[in-house]
This record gives sequence, structure tokens and C-alpha cells, in this order.
Amino acid sequence: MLYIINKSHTDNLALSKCLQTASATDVVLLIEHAVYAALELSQSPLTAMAGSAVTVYALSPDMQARGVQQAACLDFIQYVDYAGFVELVAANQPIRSCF
Amino acid sequence: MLYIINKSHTDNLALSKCLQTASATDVVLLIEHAVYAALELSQSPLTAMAGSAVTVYALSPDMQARGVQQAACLDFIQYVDYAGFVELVAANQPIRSCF
Amino acid sequence: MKISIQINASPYQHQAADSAWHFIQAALVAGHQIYRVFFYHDGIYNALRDSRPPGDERDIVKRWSALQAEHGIDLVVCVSSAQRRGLLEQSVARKVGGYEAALADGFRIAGLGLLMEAIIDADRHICFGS
Amino acid sequence: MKISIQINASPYQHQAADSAWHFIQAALVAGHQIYRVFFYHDGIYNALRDSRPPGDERDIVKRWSALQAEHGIDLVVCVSSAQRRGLLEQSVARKVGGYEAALADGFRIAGLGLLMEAIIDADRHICFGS
Amino acid sequence: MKNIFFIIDKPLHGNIQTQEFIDIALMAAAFDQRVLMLFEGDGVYALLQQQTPEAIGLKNSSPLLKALSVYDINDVFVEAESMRERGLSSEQFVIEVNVCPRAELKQQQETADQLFSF
Amino acid sequence: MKNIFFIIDKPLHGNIQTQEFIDIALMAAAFDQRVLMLFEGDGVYALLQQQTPEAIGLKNSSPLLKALSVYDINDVFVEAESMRERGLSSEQFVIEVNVCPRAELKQQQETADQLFSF
Repeated sequence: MLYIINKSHTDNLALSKCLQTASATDVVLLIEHAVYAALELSQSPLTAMAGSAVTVYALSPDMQARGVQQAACLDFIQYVDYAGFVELVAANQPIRSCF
Repeated sequence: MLYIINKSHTDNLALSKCLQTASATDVVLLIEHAVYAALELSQSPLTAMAGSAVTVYALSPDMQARGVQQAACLDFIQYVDYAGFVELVAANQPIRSCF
Repeated sequence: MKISIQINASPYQHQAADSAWHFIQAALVAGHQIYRVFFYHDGIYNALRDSRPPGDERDIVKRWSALQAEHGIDLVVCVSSAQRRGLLEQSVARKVGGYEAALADGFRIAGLGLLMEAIIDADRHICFGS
Repeated sequence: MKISIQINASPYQHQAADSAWHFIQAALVAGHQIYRVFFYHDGIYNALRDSRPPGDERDIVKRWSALQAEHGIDLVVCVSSAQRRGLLEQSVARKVGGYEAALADGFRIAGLGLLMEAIIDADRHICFGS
Repeated sequence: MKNIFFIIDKPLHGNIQTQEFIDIALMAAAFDQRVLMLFEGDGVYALLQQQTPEAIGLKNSSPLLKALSVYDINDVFVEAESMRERGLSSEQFVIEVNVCPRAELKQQQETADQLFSF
Repeated sequence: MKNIFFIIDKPLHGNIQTQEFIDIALMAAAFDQRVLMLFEGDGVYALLQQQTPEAIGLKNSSPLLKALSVYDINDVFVEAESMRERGLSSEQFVIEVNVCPRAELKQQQETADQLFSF
């Protein structure tokens, strides 16, 4: 399952909730204000996920827009641009937009 | 200071944040989806506030609209209708809408 | 007391317009003066004349118009918020072939200066948002 | 792959319309087919023809119209969401004296059936919201 | 026929969103799709009895929930954890529902062709 | 002259809200009111350098922050706790700010004639 998260974790519990049930076959994609959760010092629920089997992507154009640097992010985060976003959509089913 | 909170505490941290600094001279008013926080079993940040000096009101028409019964609410909650909302606005300054 | 109101959210999708309207009704009953209602951000959608909700629901736009007609309350839509989102001043609409009558009865379009005036002159300024 | 898109939020105040547009561009480049873009809830405000953002910003409405003109993508605005919020079908507008040309170029107004069709026929359906 | 899973995580009254969302579910059923509905998070409050939105001038949408069975939507689930966190029991609800643990609902969602939330 | 306190608790880019909100603050300054600005919560991210919203086709609003001093808005505060929670230091910001603890900012807010958030 592909979870698309678009809200900051300090605003909304969508990220926490999806991480509670996400398993090794699941993919989480952070877009829009949710990219702040990729930051190592964000105190986001992702910071406790190192070593977990869940795959987490962040949308790099949304990071650039916000000045979120890859060097400051958790090391298990992977990065995609919009082309990669499309590939994630094509490769995963079902998809849940957690808005 | 009068804090007006309008979002559910499971959606948003506005209520938690205002309770961190609220003092005996402050008043908190719950409106719209925030009225769920008045429920005793809501696990809202208010459930830890019994005995605190902060005054908390809930807007009763918004409670009625949502089926939130006074009997199920925390016992220190006070209730106002829109007329009471206006009185709180007239009696307090400044006012912070935590939207 | 002079109370000024600001609406920052679209109607129907958020309760802001409803909450504000009930608040204003109660304030008027209590003898307060509503100095102005200022529509900002997505709040400008409250002024779209062509809104046609189902017959068994409240009509938010008409309710605002009635508030102006009955109590003379000043309903001001922010020009820059409105222009960005598709609600034009009559003179601009005329120039660009837009909808001159898009604004519902009782509203007027004006600049942020009228918001400042409200904040400065009123005893209280209350925001309703999403 | 056939991909269908749904937009649930107003333009400018939320990033949904931007995210969806960039996604669609990338999907087209990758050779996918965009089956339909369906505008629901406050998403219908994306179709207001009179939107005039400042000249140094992207024009979201025009960008949608261009997407239809250049790629023939079906842009459908939900009739019930639209009517409630102030965007009328031409025939209805004509009847009630509303703005017949309120809908920007390239959009059409239709019922929820077209959303169902998209969900059933497309391989993927992606929602963008607030 | 597709399996379409509708997830409601917001209350019913106060704004039009949930009502408009349920309209999609009813339309899906009218199109003979298999519709599953899940109430979780604050969405469980949508099921409460004694909601009187008339108190704030809003139309009561609870009848929309009762219409689900008319549209043959019978797979209506509520997340057990969300109910427990709010101290709710299914006797307080306007319709009959299946109370399921989160983990089980996750498995169900994985089999869906389409997940819908708003 | 009124003391008007503007509280920014949302990031700068992605949507128009914060930009439109800052427009009110600039207008207040133009009307010779005493303007105080407070960045707290995710609002502290608004101050970050190296934001390039052009990457998603958006206008860069960072110059708006630099315009604050032009409008004689010099009382710009950042909540220390919000910065610490996000591991940020003021060298990462595009403008000079006063870093203050939450409790002190609360006292300041109490003296305001008008608190503004969005």
C-alpha cells in the first residue's frame, strides 16, 4: 500500500497513524508540508523508525521549496521527484491519500 | 486572554499549546469540532487539567449539533451559547483565535 | 461595544461562516455594534452571488446579504484575495469581459485599509477561519 | 497506465492544485494517460474563469485550461459541489440570470457518474486535497 | 466490479465535507461497485445518536447513514481502537456496524482496488 | 496607536496563506500601528534560508520577510522552544530575530490590543 501524507506531523496525526500499521510491503510518500517530517531533528514519528522495514520517500521539489536539505534528513529516507512520484503510483496498489 | 479553539485535539495541537501557557486569568473557549475535547473519555489534553486554574467553556450549540452530551463531559467544563460567546468576547482582551 | 469580524474560510466546507453568523446575531441582540465584516483569504467565496445550495439547507450567501439589508452591516471583500481567486470588482470585470455582477447583494470590494480601519476603531476584532 | 485525478481543495490557499498539476505533467512525460481530472468539494473553485492572480505568479486556472487545450485532458467539475458554491451550468445560469461564462475554458460541469466512470475504468485514481 | 473502500475520519456535522463524501459512496453503490465503509479516528463520532445540527441551522445528515443499507452498503466497519480511545460503544450509534481491530482493517484495505478518504 | 501581535505558525511556501497574512502586518505598519511578529511552531520554518519555491513553480516570498524592516517592523520574535524542538539556530534564518522563551512571549501577548493568527 502507498500512503501519501501531505500535512506536517505537528498539525496532524496522519503520519503517526499510518506508521502504526505500516509493514514491510508498504511505502510512505511525504509531500507538501509533510516533508518536514524527514528532518532528523523534527521530532517526527519517523525519527523512531530507523531500522524498520517501512520504505519512506520524500518529494524533493517540495523539500527544495521549503529549504529542507537532504543532509539534515534521516538517513533511511529516499528521495523522488515528480517522475518518481508517478512511478510509485504505478508500482503500488492500493493508494491512500491521508488528507 | 481568551483562546478560541475550533479544531479537534486529534487533528491539531492548538489546544495542547494553549494549555501549556494558560494561567488563572485565561479563558479557553471550545467551538466547532473542538467541543469533542470536553468529553471525559476523549483523551484530550483537558482531561489532565482537573483542579487547574484555567477556565474552560464549550459552546453548547456546537455540542448539540454533534451529539456531545454535558453529562459525558469533564465536570469543570462550563457551557455557553452564542450570547455567552459574545459576553466572553466583551469581557476578555486580547483574544486569540487558534485556527 | 464595537465588534469587527473577519472571515478567512470558504463557506460550506468550513464552519467559519456559520459560527460568525450566529455570533453576529447574538452580538446584535446584546446591543453591540458590528463595525464591519471583512472577508479575506478563501473567505471571499462567501460573496459569490451565483451560489445555489439545495432548497432544504441554509443559504450562506443570502444570509450575509440579508444581514446587510436588515442591519446595514458593512460587508467588505478584500480586493487582492478576491481578484486572485476569481471575483472581480465591477470596473475591472467590465474591462476584461468578466462577470460584473459576480458579487452578491450587500457586499463591496475594497482594500486592506478597511481591515486596518476596523481593527483600529473597533473594541474587538474576531477572526473565524478553517 | 490510465490514471485518474481528483482535486478536493481550492487553489492558492492549498497546494493540492499545484501538486496535482506537477504530477500530471510527469505522468504525461512518462507516457501515461490522464483519464480525467475531477474537481470536487472546494476543488471546483479551480474552474473560476475570472481568477486574476498577480502577473509574477503562476495562473492555476489558465494552467488547467492549457492542459486541456494541449493534451485534450477531460476536466470535469462536479455539478452539485459547483452549484452549492456559486458556479452554475450554462443552462441553469441562463435560467436564473447568473454568469453563463463563469466556467474557465476547457472545463465541463457534470455529475458524480463521471467520477465513478473514472474510478472504474482507470488503473489508478489519485486524490489531492487540503 | 471494484472493491472501493471509503474511509471516514471526520465528524458528520459542522461542514459539508463528510456529507459530500458519503454521496460518492452512494453513487459507487448505484454503479454496482462493492462498497466498504470504515469509520476511524474522529469519524466514529459521525455515528453518534442524538446529533441535532438544527441547533446551528444545519441540515441533519444522520439519515444519510441510515440510507447506506438502502443502497445495499452493508460492509460498514468501525475501528475498535478509535472507539475505545473515545470511550464509545456501538449501542450509541445510529446504525449497526462491524467493530474491527486496526490490524484486521489494514489487511482488508490491502485488498481494495481503491481507497478513498477526504 | 494599537499594539498588534501577528503570530505565524505555518511555513512560508506551498500556499498563499502566510504571504497574505504578512500583507496584513505590512498594512498595519503602513497605518502606523505598533506591529509585533512572532514565529512559533512550524512557523519557524518560514525563516529558513535556501528556500527555493521556484522548484514547484511558486514565487519566492522570502523577500517579504526582508521587507519587514523596511516597514519599520523590528519587533520580530521567535519562540525558543519551537526552534529547539526543530534543532534550528538563528544563523539559519534569513532575517535577524529575537529568540524568546514561550513564557515571556505569553506575557508580551497579554499586553497586545489585538492578536492575529490565521
